[in-house]
Amino acid sequence: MNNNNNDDVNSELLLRWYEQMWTIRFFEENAISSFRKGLFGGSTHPCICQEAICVGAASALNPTDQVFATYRGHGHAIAKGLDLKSLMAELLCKQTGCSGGRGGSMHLCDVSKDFWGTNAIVAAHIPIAAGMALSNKLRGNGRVTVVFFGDGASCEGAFFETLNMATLWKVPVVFVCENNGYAISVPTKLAIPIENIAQRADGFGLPGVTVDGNEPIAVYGAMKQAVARARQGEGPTLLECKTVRWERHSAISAGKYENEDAAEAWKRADPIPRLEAELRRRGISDDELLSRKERARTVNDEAMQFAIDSAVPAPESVADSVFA
Amino acid sequence: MNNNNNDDVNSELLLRWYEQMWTIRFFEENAISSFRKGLFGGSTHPCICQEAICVGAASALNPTDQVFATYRGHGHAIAKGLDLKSLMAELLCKQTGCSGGRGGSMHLCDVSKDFWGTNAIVAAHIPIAAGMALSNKLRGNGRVTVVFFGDGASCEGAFFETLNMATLWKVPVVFVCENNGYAISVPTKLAIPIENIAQRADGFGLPGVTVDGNEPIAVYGAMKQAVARARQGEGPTLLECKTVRWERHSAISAGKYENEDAAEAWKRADPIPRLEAELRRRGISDDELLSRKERARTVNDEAMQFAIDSAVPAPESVADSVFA
Amino acid sequence: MAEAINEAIRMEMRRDKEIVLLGQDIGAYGGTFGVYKGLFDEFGSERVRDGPLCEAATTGFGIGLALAGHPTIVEIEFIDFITLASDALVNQAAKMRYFFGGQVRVPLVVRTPIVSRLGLGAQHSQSLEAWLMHVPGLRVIIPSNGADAKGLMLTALRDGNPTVFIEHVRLYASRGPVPEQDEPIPLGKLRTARHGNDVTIITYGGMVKPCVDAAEQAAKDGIECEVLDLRTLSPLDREGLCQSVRRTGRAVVAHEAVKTGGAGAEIAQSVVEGAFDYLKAPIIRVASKDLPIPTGTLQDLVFPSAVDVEAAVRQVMQ
Amino acid sequence: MAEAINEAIRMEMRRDKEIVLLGQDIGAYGGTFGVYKGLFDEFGSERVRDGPLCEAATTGFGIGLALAGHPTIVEIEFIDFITLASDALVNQAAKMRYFFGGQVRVPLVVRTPIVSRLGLGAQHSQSLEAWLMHVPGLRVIIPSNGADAKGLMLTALRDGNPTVFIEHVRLYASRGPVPEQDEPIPLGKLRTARHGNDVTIITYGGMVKPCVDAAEQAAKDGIECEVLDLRTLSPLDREGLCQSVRRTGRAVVAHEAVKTGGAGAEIAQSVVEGAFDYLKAPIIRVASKDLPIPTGTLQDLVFPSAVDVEAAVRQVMQ
Ligand SMILES: Cc1ncc(C[n+]2csc(CCOP(=O)(O)OP(=O)(O)O)c2C)c(N)n1
Ligand SMILES: Cc1ncc(C[n+]2csc(CCOP(=O)(O)OP(=O)(O)O)c2C)c(N)n1
Ligand SMILES: [Mg+2]
Ligand SMILES: [Mg+2]
Repeated sequence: MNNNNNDDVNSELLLRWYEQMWTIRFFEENAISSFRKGLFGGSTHPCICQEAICVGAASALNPTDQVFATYRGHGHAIAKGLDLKSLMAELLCKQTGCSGGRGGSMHLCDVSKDFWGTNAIVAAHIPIAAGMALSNKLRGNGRVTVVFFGDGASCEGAFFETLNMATLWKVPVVFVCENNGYAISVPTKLAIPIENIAQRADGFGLPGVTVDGNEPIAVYGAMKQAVARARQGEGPTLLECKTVRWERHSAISAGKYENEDAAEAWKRADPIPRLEAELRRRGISDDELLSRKERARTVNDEAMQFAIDSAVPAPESVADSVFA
Repeated sequence: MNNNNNDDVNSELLLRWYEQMWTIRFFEENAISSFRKGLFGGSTHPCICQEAICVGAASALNPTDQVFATYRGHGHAIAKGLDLKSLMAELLCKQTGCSGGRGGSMHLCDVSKDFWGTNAIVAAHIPIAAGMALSNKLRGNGRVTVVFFGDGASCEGAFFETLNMATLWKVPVVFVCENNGYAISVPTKLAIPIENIAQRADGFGLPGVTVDGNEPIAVYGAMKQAVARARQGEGPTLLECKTVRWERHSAISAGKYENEDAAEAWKRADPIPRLEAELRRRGISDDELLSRKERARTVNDEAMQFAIDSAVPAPESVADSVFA
Repeated sequence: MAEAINEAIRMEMRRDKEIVLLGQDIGAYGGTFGVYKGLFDEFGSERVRDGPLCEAATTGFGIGLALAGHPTIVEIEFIDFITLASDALVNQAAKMRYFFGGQVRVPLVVRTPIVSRLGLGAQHSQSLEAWLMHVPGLRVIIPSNGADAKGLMLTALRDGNPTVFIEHVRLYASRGPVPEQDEPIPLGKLRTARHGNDVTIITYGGMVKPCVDAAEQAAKDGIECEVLDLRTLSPLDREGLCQSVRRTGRAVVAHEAVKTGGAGAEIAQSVVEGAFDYLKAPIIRVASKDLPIPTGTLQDLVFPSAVDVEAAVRQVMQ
Repeated sequence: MAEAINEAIRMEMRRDKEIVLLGQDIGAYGGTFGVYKGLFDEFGSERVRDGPLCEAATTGFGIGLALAGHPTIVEIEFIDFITLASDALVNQAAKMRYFFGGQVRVPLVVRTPIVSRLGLGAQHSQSLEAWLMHVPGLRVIIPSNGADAKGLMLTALRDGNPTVFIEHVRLYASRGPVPEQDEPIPLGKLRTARHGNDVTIITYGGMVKPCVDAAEQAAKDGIECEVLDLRTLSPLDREGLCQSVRRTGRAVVAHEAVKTGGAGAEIAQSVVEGAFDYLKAPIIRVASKDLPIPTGTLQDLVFPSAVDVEAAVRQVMQ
């Protein structure tokens, strides 16, 4: 594993990641199964196989750093410390959900945790995140804003315009592109004429870095540098985390996986067994690993039960919170 | 002067450019004075001091190559061979105008000359031009599409999205950025964090080239390469022509020039005296130069008179040509 | 209806080799909602062009292809994202022919679905047809069934003008007779979905069926409603709907878009302008509440139902 | 009116150090139409941020600043370009508070001018306020004079909600009494610009003065018009305008936007819903023709004039 400038990566941290990755994985599996059971409508976009980005990136942040993510951001919400119960309750559109049950799977938010929400318009949240980063700069509060988005988003005008303005103004933001190889059915090679999305940065004068997004240590290391750079007032970084998307775009995406090979690829790429191997190498016992995994399962089962038991929002609340 | 791969640049060609640059210059001076006299409303955006780009670029094209430009595109319309009378008549919103008198200074068009019009929404015409280039590719007609736009436009999402898609699909288009240092009042350094706009290309995998836009030979040489590349199916090129904007953004722009030094800069940069010196160096007589300049003045005076004498559009035509 | 649209496009693409399709997920995948099933296999990647995620430039490319003479269909995956295509549509496609003095034609069709009531939330459930109606130079088509969808798509592809073709996602699976042959349907001609002499219900797209259902309910109490399916919002068949209201003297306008500023206001005022003297009661609008669309159980409180339409019918009858 | 807006923003920026301005040409240049004169000198480049030409990201940045607690003003140079900001406004600013369950506030004010009748043509002469009215979660303010502009801008900056503040360019130079003090004007309260009992003329923004002029003309023949200046389109003062129409029994609605799908339809139908039984004549709309806006002499044939309003008044009186 790539260990450069990660002296602070010890077994305890890896174990925490290991447990958290299982927490995310089980959350997404519950999300899919409860969607299939009809416990909620719409759809849900799992980040299965992308968990290493969630934990590696979050570990490089302070609690007061702000995070913006997409509909595929359940894992980022969990990594930012949102309450698992309130998240699953939101997926089920319950009153106890983190967004009051009216946002659903694509609109998770907890401002008290500085998780500024997941968004369902591709790339639209990128300038918004940069705007919050500009506020950090104006206030000199030392905070950094991180925005996660996909490879598809890296073709949208809002993304490019933001790279230009954020670099120009040296705002403390980190752009994290989770390149999972697909935008719904469109493979990146049919959408992007360059090899690495990090290369986008060259046209705007900010650093672009590409890492293996399924290696939490690599993500963590690159994030620490990008965050430090932003905190020191040197401006934004574009960090591309190459990863692999789980079977399909969302729980309702038509038919089977668009590409058979890729369908299997994620299993090979699955970051959890890889981290597990690393932990074993470091002499962590099977019991320890198993107990962490079980704990991850337990908290998710509790969250699931909580969500199911929770009440739906009161009908009379439908018109609340349109205006402040 | 930069002469690389311009063996075909002879005195005759330079003389043609010289006369055409005067034709454009006088046209713009007439435009400004007739606007000030109240002969038409709205505004007008002169390309004074940017004439070298117009003539250099147009000479690299075939008559059937398509051109798209902006509100500052009078010179490109002239260089593409549009009838001077119909152009001035359009500025004066007369029936005899190239767009029937309802487009005005910002909407000059003559499809018969494959000049697909000037546009007043910054950058919006860039994907449209690329779409026409895609048609050329689909039809294999060997035509190339050229789109002119400013430095300000190079910050708009539509521009970036187009660079990505046009490069991906290798469409035969040439993106010509006329970097005149300003977007209305905003200097490029307050809008763009990189030194050369041509560098934008690096984020998209197409070639980016910067030339002195006030040297017609340099523009011509770079255009020939870009056009040849497009014609050969190798895809788009981003060509940045550095130039200087004449006194102000448009004939109504508030107050005087935003920046005193720049106010004077254009006079030093003025491409016409520079080309004149080159012609003298090549032994062209003052009489010849003078007669060319006079011819340019005469055709413009005729165009002006024609425009003034022409009738306004018939009131009953107001609802024509909304739909095909 | 999905199959009918697919059939119309397929027929026309076979007839007119210049037609090109642009969008995302329109290749082998067949479009977000599968409307393009099989087109990629039949016409190939040059004419069915799957592309990057950039609605603005995709629409701009579509305009460029259209200017060059290719009838072009751009798919915007949800009408909620028409915002991103709106500059190209409003400031370019709709106006170019006019400000260039009639020199150009823009045979562009933007296909986009309204995806309401699926629980996808505020950013994936809107009905923005009123925006497009307010743009001179655009055609706005919104069919309620397969037969109309086929005929109207054929018309749109031959009309030679910028058109937004709005498809209601709940109708994709709807079945019904669709003419085999090539039968284009003229724009600006409403369809009478049900005849009646007591109340005129004016609607379109996804609300046609709920309105017919409401009419059947009201009929049980002897209230006979005429249900008008506009089929196209631009041009709007003002004379057609006024004719009906002059007969019934009562009108209910129904749509899924939020009420304020929706197409219903234009439709209602068109009735006032053309049939005021015949009105026996105020025109009532049935529409979504003026709220962002929530997910979950709250969603059903926002969208209008057949029951709401029936209630409005009884109200105008009083 | 330009000075009044400038004064309101200046006062509030002095009071509230968190306020930030974003846009293009808003620095030393003072804004495309000079509304920000002197603000850059007083508040500096950190708070008055001149920037690159990218309306979409600029609006997005504004939302981010607003979420962080900075009341932020984004200037869109012409309302014609609101298309480029529309996704940020419609799918983000207007809905965020709602879909995040009330956790966030978006104190964003988008200032944008309607630049009609200046001969700038189809892409620089539109009135798109109806689009914004159709978006739940947005405030839409459109003053007709300096005093209202000042009071409404103060309100907008303190309201804490996404607001589009529409300024009519022809009014910038208009003079009139503007209160020195800090007097915010509540949203959703129309202003009676002229009293009368025969006809209610409902209008806003740039059409208020032509409507008052038309009323004076009609008065010469003893027709007394009440002219209502809505001041805000969202919220819309439905009760206020219905009260007047219940008294006059006649209504004319006037705006510069093209007729079909314009705010006039919503206003008219609001009258039908709230004052139908009092109506003695059909409501008439006076608006721009449903065309792209041409330049030159044709332009005047498209925009509505005081004469058109007066003709409508006489028509409803018959
Ligand atoms: C502006 C916009 N266009 C299209 C969509 C429909 N859509 C939702 S997710 C998605 C794919 C995005 O791909 P990517 O950015 O790679 O993210 P991923 O889903 O792979 O995580 C698309 C096209 C949307 N939500 N927003
Ligand atoms: C989308 C859009 N935003 C803003 C404007 C207003 N505007 C007209 S020209 C211009 C400056 C453009 O600068 P640049 O692209 O450098 O072209 P130049 O005028 O220097 O030739 C601006 C901001 C516009 N017409 N369209
Ligand atoms: Mg992806
Ligand atoms: Mg410039």
